Amino acid sequence: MVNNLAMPKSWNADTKPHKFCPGCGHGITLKILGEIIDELEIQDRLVFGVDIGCSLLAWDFFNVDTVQTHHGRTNPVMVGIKRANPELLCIAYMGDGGGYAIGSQHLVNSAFRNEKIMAIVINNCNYGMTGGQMAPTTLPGQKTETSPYGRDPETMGSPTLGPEMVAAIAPAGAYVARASIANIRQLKRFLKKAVENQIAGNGFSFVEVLSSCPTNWRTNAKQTWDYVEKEMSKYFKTGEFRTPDEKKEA
Amino acid sequence: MVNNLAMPKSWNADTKPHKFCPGCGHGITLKILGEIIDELEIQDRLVFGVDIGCSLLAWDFFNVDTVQTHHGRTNPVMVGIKRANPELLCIAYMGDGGGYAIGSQHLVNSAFRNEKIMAIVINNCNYGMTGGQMAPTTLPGQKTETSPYGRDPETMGSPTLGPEMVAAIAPAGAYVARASIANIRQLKRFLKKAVENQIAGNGFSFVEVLSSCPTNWRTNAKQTWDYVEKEMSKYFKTGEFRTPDEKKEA
Amino acid sequence: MTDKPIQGEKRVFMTGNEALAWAALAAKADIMYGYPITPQNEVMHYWTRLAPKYGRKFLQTEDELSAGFTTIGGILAGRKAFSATAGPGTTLFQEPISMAEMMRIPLVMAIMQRGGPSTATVIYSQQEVNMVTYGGNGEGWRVVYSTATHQELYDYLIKSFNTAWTYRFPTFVLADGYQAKMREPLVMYDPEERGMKMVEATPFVGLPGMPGKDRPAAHLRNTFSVEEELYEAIIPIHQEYEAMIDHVVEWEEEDVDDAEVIILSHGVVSRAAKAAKNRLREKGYKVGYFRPITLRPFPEKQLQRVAAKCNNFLLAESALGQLARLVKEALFNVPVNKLETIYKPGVGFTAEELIEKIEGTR
Amino acid sequence: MTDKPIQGEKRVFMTGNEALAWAALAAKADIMYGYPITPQNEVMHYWTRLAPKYGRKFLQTEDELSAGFTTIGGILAGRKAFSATAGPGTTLFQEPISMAEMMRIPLVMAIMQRGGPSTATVIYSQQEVNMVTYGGNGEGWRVVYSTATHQELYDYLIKSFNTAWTYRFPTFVLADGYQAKMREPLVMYDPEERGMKMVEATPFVGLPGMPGKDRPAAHLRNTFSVEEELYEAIIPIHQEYEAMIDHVVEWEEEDVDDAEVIILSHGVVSRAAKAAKNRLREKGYKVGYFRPITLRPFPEKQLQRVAAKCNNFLLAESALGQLARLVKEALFNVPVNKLETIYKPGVGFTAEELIEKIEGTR
Amino acid sequence: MARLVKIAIAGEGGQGVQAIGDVLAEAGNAAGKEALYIPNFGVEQRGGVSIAFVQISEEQIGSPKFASGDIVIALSERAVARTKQYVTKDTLFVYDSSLITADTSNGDGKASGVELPREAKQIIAIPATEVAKQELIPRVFNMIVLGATIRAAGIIDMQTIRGALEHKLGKKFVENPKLRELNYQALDRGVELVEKALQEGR
Amino acid sequence: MARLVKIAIAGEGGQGVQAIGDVLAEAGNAAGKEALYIPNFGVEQRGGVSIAFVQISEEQIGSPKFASGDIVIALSERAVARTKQYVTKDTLFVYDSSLITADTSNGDGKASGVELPREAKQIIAIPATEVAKQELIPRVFNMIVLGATIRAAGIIDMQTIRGALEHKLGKKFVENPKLRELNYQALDRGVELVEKALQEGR
Amino acid sequence: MSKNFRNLCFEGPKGYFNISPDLCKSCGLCKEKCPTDVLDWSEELGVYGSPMIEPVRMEQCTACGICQMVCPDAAILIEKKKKAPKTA
Amino acid sequence: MSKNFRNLCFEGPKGYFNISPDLCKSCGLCKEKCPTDVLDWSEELGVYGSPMIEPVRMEQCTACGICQMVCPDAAILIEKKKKAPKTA
Ligand SMILES: Cc1ncc(C[n+]2csc(CCOP(=O)(O)OP(=O)(O)O)c2C)c(N)n1
Ligand SMILES: Cc1ncc(C[n+]2csc(CCOP(=O)(O)OP(=O)(O)O)c2C)c(N)n1
Ligand code: SF4
Ligand code: SF4
Ligand code: SF4
Ligand code: SF4
Ligand code: SF4
Ligand code: SF4
Ligand SMILES: [Mg+2]
Ligand SMILES: [Mg+2]
Repeated sequence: MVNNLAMPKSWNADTKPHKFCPGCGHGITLKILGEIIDELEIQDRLVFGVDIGCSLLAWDFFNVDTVQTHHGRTNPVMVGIKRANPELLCIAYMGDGGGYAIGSQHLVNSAFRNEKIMAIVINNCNYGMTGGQMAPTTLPGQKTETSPYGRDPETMGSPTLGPEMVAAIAPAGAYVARASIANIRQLKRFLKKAVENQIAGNGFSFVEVLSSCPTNWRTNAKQTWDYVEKEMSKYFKTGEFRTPDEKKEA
Repeated sequence: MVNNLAMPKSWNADTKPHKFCPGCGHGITLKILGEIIDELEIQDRLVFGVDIGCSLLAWDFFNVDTVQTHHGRTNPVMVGIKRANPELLCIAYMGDGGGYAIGSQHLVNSAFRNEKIMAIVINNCNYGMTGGQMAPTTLPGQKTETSPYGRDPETMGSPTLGPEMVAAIAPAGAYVARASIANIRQLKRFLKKAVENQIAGNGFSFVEVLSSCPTNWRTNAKQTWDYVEKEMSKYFKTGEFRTPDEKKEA
Repeated sequence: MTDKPIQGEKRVFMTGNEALAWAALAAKADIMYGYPITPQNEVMHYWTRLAPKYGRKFLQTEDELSAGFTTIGGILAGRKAFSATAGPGTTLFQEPISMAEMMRIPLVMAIMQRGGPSTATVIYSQQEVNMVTYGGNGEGWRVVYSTATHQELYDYLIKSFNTAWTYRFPTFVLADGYQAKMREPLVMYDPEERGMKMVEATPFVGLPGMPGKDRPAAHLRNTFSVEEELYEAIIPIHQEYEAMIDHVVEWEEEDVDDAEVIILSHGVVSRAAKAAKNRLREKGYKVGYFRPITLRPFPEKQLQRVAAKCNNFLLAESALGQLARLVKEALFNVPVNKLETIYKPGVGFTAEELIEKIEGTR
Repeated sequence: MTDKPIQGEKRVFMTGNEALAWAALAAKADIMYGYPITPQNEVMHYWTRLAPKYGRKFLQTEDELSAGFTTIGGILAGRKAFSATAGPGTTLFQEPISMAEMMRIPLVMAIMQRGGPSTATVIYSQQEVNMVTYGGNGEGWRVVYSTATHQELYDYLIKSFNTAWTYRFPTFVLADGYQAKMREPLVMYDPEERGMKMVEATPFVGLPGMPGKDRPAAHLRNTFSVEEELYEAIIPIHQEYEAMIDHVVEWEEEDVDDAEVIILSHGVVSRAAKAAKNRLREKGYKVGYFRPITLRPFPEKQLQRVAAKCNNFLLAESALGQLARLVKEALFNVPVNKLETIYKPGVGFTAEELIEKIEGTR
Repeated sequence: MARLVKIAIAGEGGQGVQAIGDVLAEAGNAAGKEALYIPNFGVEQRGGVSIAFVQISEEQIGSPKFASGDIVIALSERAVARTKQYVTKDTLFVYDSSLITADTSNGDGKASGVELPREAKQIIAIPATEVAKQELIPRVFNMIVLGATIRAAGIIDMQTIRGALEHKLGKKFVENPKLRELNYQALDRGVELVEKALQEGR
Repeated sequence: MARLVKIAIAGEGGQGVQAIGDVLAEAGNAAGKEALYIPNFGVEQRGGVSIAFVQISEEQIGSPKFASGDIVIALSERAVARTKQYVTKDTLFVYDSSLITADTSNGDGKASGVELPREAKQIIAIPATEVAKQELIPRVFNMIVLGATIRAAGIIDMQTIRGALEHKLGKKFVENPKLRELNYQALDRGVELVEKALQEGR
Repeated sequence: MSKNFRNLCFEGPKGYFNISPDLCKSCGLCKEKCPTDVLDWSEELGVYGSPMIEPVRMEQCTACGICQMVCPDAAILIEKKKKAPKTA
Repeated sequence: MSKNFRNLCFEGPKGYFNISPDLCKSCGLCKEKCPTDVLDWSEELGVYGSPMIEPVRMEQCTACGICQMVCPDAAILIEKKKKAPKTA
């Protein structure tokens, strides 16, 4: 008997089970994204860009043209493609390290330039792929491999608020939101609106997703959900920060 | 007869007349900064960092320990110094290209980390040193060497709003302001408060200065003042965006 | 709009940067991505003025990392995209270039060297040879044309697009601030009017059809999980690079057959070298001239053949031995009587000083 | 707090990354600045755990550019600052390194190579030799120690601080993912207990006194206006580099006097090479062993001396000729009978395959 | 012992393969020998087969990884496939017969389980999981494997291994002395299982 | 003409030095010769002395910059100092005597003005600024210098220079035909000034 | 989609619970989210060799689909039974 | 400060206007900003060889100091005359 009906059509079944860890929020997000690709029927004009970080594990995830780039450079690669061929839809998919640390100049400047691409940042409060170091998004007090005694905001900084930053600087036409794997319907709504914003050509589309990293958090399923739902959402508010028509949903 | 009484004591008279063009706002800003150094008596514990861009011409401007760094890297060099020896006061002095384009990841992350340094960005709406290319701050419609038909925000992006961005993301204790050479008393007040904020160790201190570049603007004195006072200030609002005590001055 | 930018042959007198912008137009480049840096700025200045007239595009990025990766993006989309940079910009460009090497992306760039190391000076040098030939965390899978004249800037930038799109290795025109900023004459032409076929650009992504159904999806990557997987991936690249060498290697030699000493140089220095050789020949000295045009791949066999005839060399470069390293490698295990060197990092050469040097030692 | 981290001699069994963190402590490093990258991550993991116990500091930066420039800042402030990176991180680090070269900043770094080019793999390679010895827009004013064992990781990281602060050139411990991740024994010690004097760090900025009055202000720069000014600035640096060479160059040679073939290798590969040599000697083959420890400056004279005794070589490296380029340059104009090479980019060597190779050809 | 013993132990993420390698090498080191341990290392945090490479020797060890193992141990079916490359005619191949169904079809095409590396000098099946579950507790499974490995390699005496275990798990043992007992028993059972298999094999 | 003539023209930012170099080289090119022009180039946008290096030759020109000029022209006191390095015993040195006060102290220590490069083959003083102001209009000053240079170099005929000028300033000339006249007059005056000086020098 | 995955189907009053042992990585996210506590660990092993998930109290399953929604590996498929038409 | 700069001093009713030809780069910023239109170009050349600034209508100078404040090159120094003490 066969069971892959739960898989979005745009998934590349040949590479499943995928390479993400058990319980990883990347998997959830990419399932939702797959559904959106199917629903909007954009599989044949989409270019999916993945960063270095666990997002790279999605280099053959979809039956969608996919480019795996350098750490932090997925944004400019997608910008380059979009500029050269505006017919294509471009999604830059990356981690919080790639988006907010090493690639932050690209994020900020893509926003100021209102690049007609979409960027997704997976916020898992750490550097997943390299084994759990502090990320720009690591919560105050959170222990990671490079903040073994807990992140002290005084010396190590405060968590990056990506959507807040992008919303503060992007010109009209931009779409900016934060969603969470803890609210999948909202997650899907926001991601879909972002893709549609690109299709409409309004401006830069940006969604941060609160995600899980049970491997580096060393959490079981219950703790994982608790962390996303309680700890993370205390600091990171979900909702829409900018919409092209400026009617926002909290 | 001798006349250098108009020079701040902290200026290095041996290197005067300085290397900036006639009518350059860098000169005005550095005069004010010199006065502040004198008044606060910090000449002997200040490290002044200059970027690539016309700011580099100040590498021997003051009788202050000065480090000229790479384009966009003055922020991290100053952060490195401050972290290693918090007794020192560090000012990172750069252009809008260095601050908002190639060095924007450093600016954003210094802000999130609330680095206890001060950064000054000279906004002259163009890349001065390289001969007048478009900068992140170039005004809509402005002609530069790389926007010869005028900056089109649709394809070339909208001017970077640096203080607005930094204010949106910096933690408590930060000082963020925009001043202008067109209002020298305010410019001095803001720069001084920023230096004092560092002395107090409250957090990141950031001041953007609306400045002039008659050479690349190809303006005479009247046009220069007009550009700063009318064109630039239309887009870039001066005032305090963040203060450690949150009482702001417009 | 979109008439051919150049019709007929046209003798012009312009700066090297301007010549490069025209060459890119003539080579049918679609889009330039770049970040300003002296001494290449005017490539961008001319391109931004010319491009819209011929339906071409431009994007000024936030830094050279972005310039490199957006250029790669443009190429992936199937456009002839290019960039230009210099000095510390070239240093930053090593990151995207390394990705282009691994993923066989036909990146084309003009590199106008300036003094080094670090920010150094904004005008002239030959100190980016190490970096442009073998920079990054790799094996130097690049093609590097070192040009001496404005005519060559024009010719080789056009050729670079063909080399890159034929062999899919990043390809560079390596020149310098003197060539960028000086004016001299050259003849501009449309390459196809001269019967030169311009290789078509083809997209890496966004081909027609439903991926996974009508065609396989493009799954492009530069990362591998284990050592052996990487080994399997890169050995063929290396082999294809090696197989390409004979097809792209270029050099120039004059009066080597009876030479008693051969002047070795590249780029703009070879102008002084050639002039010196000519004048010394007039005076009766048996002087020869050898100049690698491709610094990578290096004309190794060609230099060895020359060394078999004459193995006294005078090597002149505006760097501290960067060409010399390539020469020594090429001449490995070839007996050389003398390899004298004049290194003038960041500073130019005149024919006079080379003449003096050779007259002085004879 | 701040007892000596290591007292007495201590045999330990640990990963190379852990050994590096301890070595930095033992060398009195004050502060580490860094950005995570495999396979060097655990240097940071151990350092962040240990540092606070001994009053040392750490800053995780936003990228490698920042890591490099903050490290430089720390050094300017007069602290022994260091960093560690790998692969594409090393590529980005070329920018700050080039500034350190120009400004004579004693930057110390551990580079744990991974596969290349581009992101490639996260574990092992010798493909960063080109870049670490001669990267950036300059002349390779660096000291590069290529280590083979955990003991050497420890010894040479300590030594690097002394080399850097004595000669003021950026200094590197070049190792790889195998060394980073594997566990093996080594002996840790406090260098001063062994009578090794640790060079004091001195500040470049913030010295006592009023600048311009009690002392000149430090006016540090890396940019010059005209070509001649740059030339005047860098020639002395080059001369001081050259003058340093004999003092820092290091190599290892065994059984070369009567050798019929000498195995050339560096870093972790030299473990296989040495084992192969030993076993072949036992079997009666006259095999020798030569290994550069400093890849830059390269033990040129030393290798030439060896080549005068035996000029049959087998060169093995986990790259496509990066060591070979250094060897060929060093052996320029030295007659060599045979230089056989085995290139395995990104993949390790075993003694067995070297033995097989040599037995096969004899 | 031979002057160099090369051991590869492979299994799924949660099986404690790296802990076995680590203790083994630590014990080798404690015994005054040269020891070297390296995990395999890919780009994913989890998912692939985990392999521990251990070498113990009388003299300095060359390369950290090797082309052929003296002892290769596979603890899952995927691990059998993944470690095949390290098995030669001089290799002792050990597998957990409670987890791995060996192909008994003798190559007649109808493979019913995993194909074992026939070229091995000897193949030893030990029901480590089964024994752990039934006689001890499931999680000391990897200590049975460690015991088996020691016996197969014949390089380190039990005393040293116990010392190394004490070093790694000392704290836990103090908290729960029963655990020490269980671990020691598991080690011994591992030794026995191999001995038995070797005898049968003769 | 000699087969290669090397000319350096130096002055302050606003003096139009680069325009002189540019037209000169353009004319050389138009005359079918090899011509090469390069400005000096430092890090500042303004401030330093501006130098134009021009070479005109019968054959391909070697290096864009040169160590010694055949003709060196200085238009400000700072320019005299800055161009000294290009003056040898074969150099014709020209300066604007209305802007530059030459040291007439004969090296007796009491320099009253700028020291001229005595080693030059010949030194020619022309009062270009003065002539421009009094006879023409101040801003054609650089055309006088251009005329002087052509005469001194003896490489290009007036017709070609006029063509090059037409090429550069054609549009402006159409708008204001008087300007063309003034420019041509300035060119001629430059030629005359040098001729006069050369005669006096003899 | 060329690759096939084994499927185990469990029937409940409201619908069918399908799960593939070739996809389930035993993360437990579904188990935690099931509002009616249907799920628990199975004897059967998932793709990483650890116990996969199983609907041990299928009678409580409302076929709400939450488990399917949160599964990062698309290992679960819930098929709702069609409501019997009221008129029948 | 070891370097000296020449100074030209102009007296007005309210104060002294000092300017150094060694510093003035003729940018004109001061001239534009003078509220009482005191300043104009001089015959004297500034440091870049172009006409420097001069207080041609010194009688109108209020010694307000704005020109000094805006000069990027610190070429101007305004010295206010002390007001005669009222009691005098
Ligand atoms: C230039 C460069 N620096 C560092 C790395 C190492 N690196 C790989 S992934 C990663 C962080 C990944 O974290 P994040 O972006 O948050 O993604 P996640 O794995 O958490 O999804 C880092 C630092 C690299 N590959 N390249
Ligand atoms: C890595 C690098 N890229 C580019 C440059 C070239 N460059 C020098 S200055 C400059 C821009 C300066 O503009 P800005 O920062 O606005 O300073 P300004 O000169 O306008 O004061 C650029 C792009 C460089 N030196 N290094
Ligand atoms: S390490 Fe974390 S983010 Fe990466 S795949 Fe595993 S769970 Fe997901
Ligand atoms: S170019 Fe512009 S910014 Fe630079 S010194 Fe001149 S006027 Fe100032
Ligand atoms: S469908 Fe709903 S009720 Fe049924 S198992 Fe899934 S989550 Fe539980
Ligand atoms: S969420 Fe999916 S992968 Fe995780 S346990 Fe449930 S079925 Fe298995
Ligand atoms: S002091 Fe005031 S009034 Fe006097 S010249 Fe200056 S600006 Fe004008
Ligand atoms: S502002 Fe200063 S430099 Fe400018 S004209 Fe006035 S005095 Fe001269
Ligand atoms: Mg992350
Ligand atoms: Mg600027």
